[in-house]
Amino acid sequence: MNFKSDMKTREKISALLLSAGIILALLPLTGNRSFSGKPEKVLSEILNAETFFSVDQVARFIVTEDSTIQLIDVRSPEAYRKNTMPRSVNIPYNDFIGNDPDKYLNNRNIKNIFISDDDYDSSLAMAYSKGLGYSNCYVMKGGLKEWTSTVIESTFTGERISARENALFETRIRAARLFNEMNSLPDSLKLKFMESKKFSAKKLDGGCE
Amino acid sequence: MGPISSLVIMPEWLDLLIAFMIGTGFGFALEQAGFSSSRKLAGMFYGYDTTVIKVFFTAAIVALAGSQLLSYLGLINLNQVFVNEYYVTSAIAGGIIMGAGFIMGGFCPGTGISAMSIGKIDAMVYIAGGLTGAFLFAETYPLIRNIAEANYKGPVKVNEVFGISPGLFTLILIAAAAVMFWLAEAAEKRFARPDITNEL
Amino acid sequence: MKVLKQYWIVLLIILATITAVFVKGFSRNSFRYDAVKRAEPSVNKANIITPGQTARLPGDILWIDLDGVKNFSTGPDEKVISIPADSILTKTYKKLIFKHKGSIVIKSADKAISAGVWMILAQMGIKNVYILN
Amino acid sequence: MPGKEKSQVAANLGIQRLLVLILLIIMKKKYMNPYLAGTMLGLVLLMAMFISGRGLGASGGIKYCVVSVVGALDRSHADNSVYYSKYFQEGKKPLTNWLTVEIFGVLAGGFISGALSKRLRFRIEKSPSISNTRRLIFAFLGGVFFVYGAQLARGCTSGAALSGMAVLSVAGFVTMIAIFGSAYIFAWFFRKNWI
Repeated sequence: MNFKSDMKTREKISALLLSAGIILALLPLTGNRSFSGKPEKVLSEILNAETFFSVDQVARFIVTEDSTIQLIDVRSPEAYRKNTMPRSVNIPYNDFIGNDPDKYLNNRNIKNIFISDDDYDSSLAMAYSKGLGYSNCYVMKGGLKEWTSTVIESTFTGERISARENALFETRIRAARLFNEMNSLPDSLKLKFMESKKFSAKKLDGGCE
Repeated sequence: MGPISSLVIMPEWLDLLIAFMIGTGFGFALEQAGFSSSRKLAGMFYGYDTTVIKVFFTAAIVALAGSQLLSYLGLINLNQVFVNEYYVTSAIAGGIIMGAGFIMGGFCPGTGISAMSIGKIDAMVYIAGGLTGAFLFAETYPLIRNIAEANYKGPVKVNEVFGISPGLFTLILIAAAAVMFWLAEAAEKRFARPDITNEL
Repeated sequence: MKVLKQYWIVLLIILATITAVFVKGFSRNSFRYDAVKRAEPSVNKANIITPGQTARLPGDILWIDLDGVKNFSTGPDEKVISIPADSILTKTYKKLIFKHKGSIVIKSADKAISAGVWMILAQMGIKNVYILN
Repeated sequence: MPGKEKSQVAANLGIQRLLVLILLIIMKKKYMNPYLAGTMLGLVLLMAMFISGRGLGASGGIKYCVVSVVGALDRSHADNSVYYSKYFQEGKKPLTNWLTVEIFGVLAGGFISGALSKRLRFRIEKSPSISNTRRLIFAFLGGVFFVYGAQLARGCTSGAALSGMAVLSVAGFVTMIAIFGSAYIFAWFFRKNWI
């Protein structure tokens, strides 16, 4: 047993760890994350036109039952219960910011489309997610207001209908039917549906379990 | 940012290869520290050899401070690192049973495995006992299930309990450890047993 | 000198750590704040103001029009600048924004643009940024 | 090209010298300096956190070995038991679990270290005042107790205490205090075994 060399190492390691501890104590650590990446790059990703889907695109996703899409409604639960987009989940904006979004966004193969009344909360949620590194996040442009005026109350006003327009209207009408079916459900059934769509935190692997 | 496993979906073989490599590092460090010797480990409880406390606390603090620093630099997301779940009753009861096992056997599972690998027969018997213990637990699980699942508090962090920043708690822990290291070396001198330590 | 010789490795590690922390902490060109905390004003909608409320904002107001048109209806002595949203982080404008003491009010006809820019500025550590409704 | 060969020989010699130096550092003392070894262990733990987002573990691997043996011997018993069945759900294989593979790594790492430091030898380590049988009986009992307790506390000294402390988990600190506290108390009863 070499006491002397042990003691020297102890002094060194104590000095090292204590200084590291002082640095850490001075840092504003909260255990939460900050944004990552270069600000310019994140900004250009947020403003990119490809980040925004039109209501017609979303209507098509709903009608074709596209399984690579997840609609995230960031409005309040009350508003969500009143008007529920088919195949959407409800994460109110304040819950979304308060929790680690990883449990909602961790599937990289799925496009997450945020929806709010207008573009405000949905864009904030999208910008927040992109800043934290989840590039698979999008916004439904115009929000539910645009959805209601374009898809639900869609009427054709014109002389002749082209094949292309016909397909568009077909999609709109089918999406509107799905939306109305969804929202004419009795409240109890709807609540049940909402419960089934609730996210549960993803369990992390670890420990000795 | 890290942990890497949350960024990319790793194929199973790579995940297991990493597990093997990390295990190798773990076993190497344990053996080099002298944890393959049961009398060295037990020495901690009689004061003649305090390697356990030195290695254990240095390791915990290095990993703790390192992970905090990496998280500040944006290299690791600590929300994605597993935090042990706190079941009050079972943590205390299990800890007490483990303490008894520690002083009887002279190893803990990790050190037992690394001692086994260099041919310590007592360690092999210890691990055989460990396998029996795991089997007994599995068979008696229905009986003690209530104890095992009592008082669940979730993955709580210490700094949240005290309401201070993780960095400050780390500093307090480091200061406590530095004092402990100093005391440990004083104890080694006071309770020195050259007859034992020279054999190890 | 003797201390330096004995402790060189300790000093080296500490120095490297401090350098890394400083580079991260003082770089204007990176995010380093707690994302949840900086996003807080948007949770209780404290970051949206109506034209009538602007008088209550602290300090001078820097008006930024993200659409590139000067159509703010404000007093004559306020600074109104027009910056397209995608060039708000170019060197000159970034300097202007960081140097400004007081409040910053951004405005765009497109709510998606003002929301995105607000989130970026807030996360970069600029306080008192508001969106004009 | 004699010049090139010469430099190659010199480079080879340099590498050899470096390897010998590393070996000498490892084998210089009987055991590594505890603080250095602790730092090494801490860095391994940090690597595990950084790469896989989890801590180290040992008792978990032992449990998975038992579970897979029971599953191989009596599958219907495993499927009917509350405890075993969760390890066979969704086609999971306990033997290719992270923790199981990790403890085989521990075996390999310990062996490499023992070989480098010339500690490979079959022997029973004990206090001279007790018999081999007594040592082995207590070792066996110790194993039974320790792993039983580790299953209850969901982790052993490495899985719960060490890894738990590194992530500031309350469970880690409580388990650590319970283990060392109880070991200090029981130490008095078993002092004959060690000193």
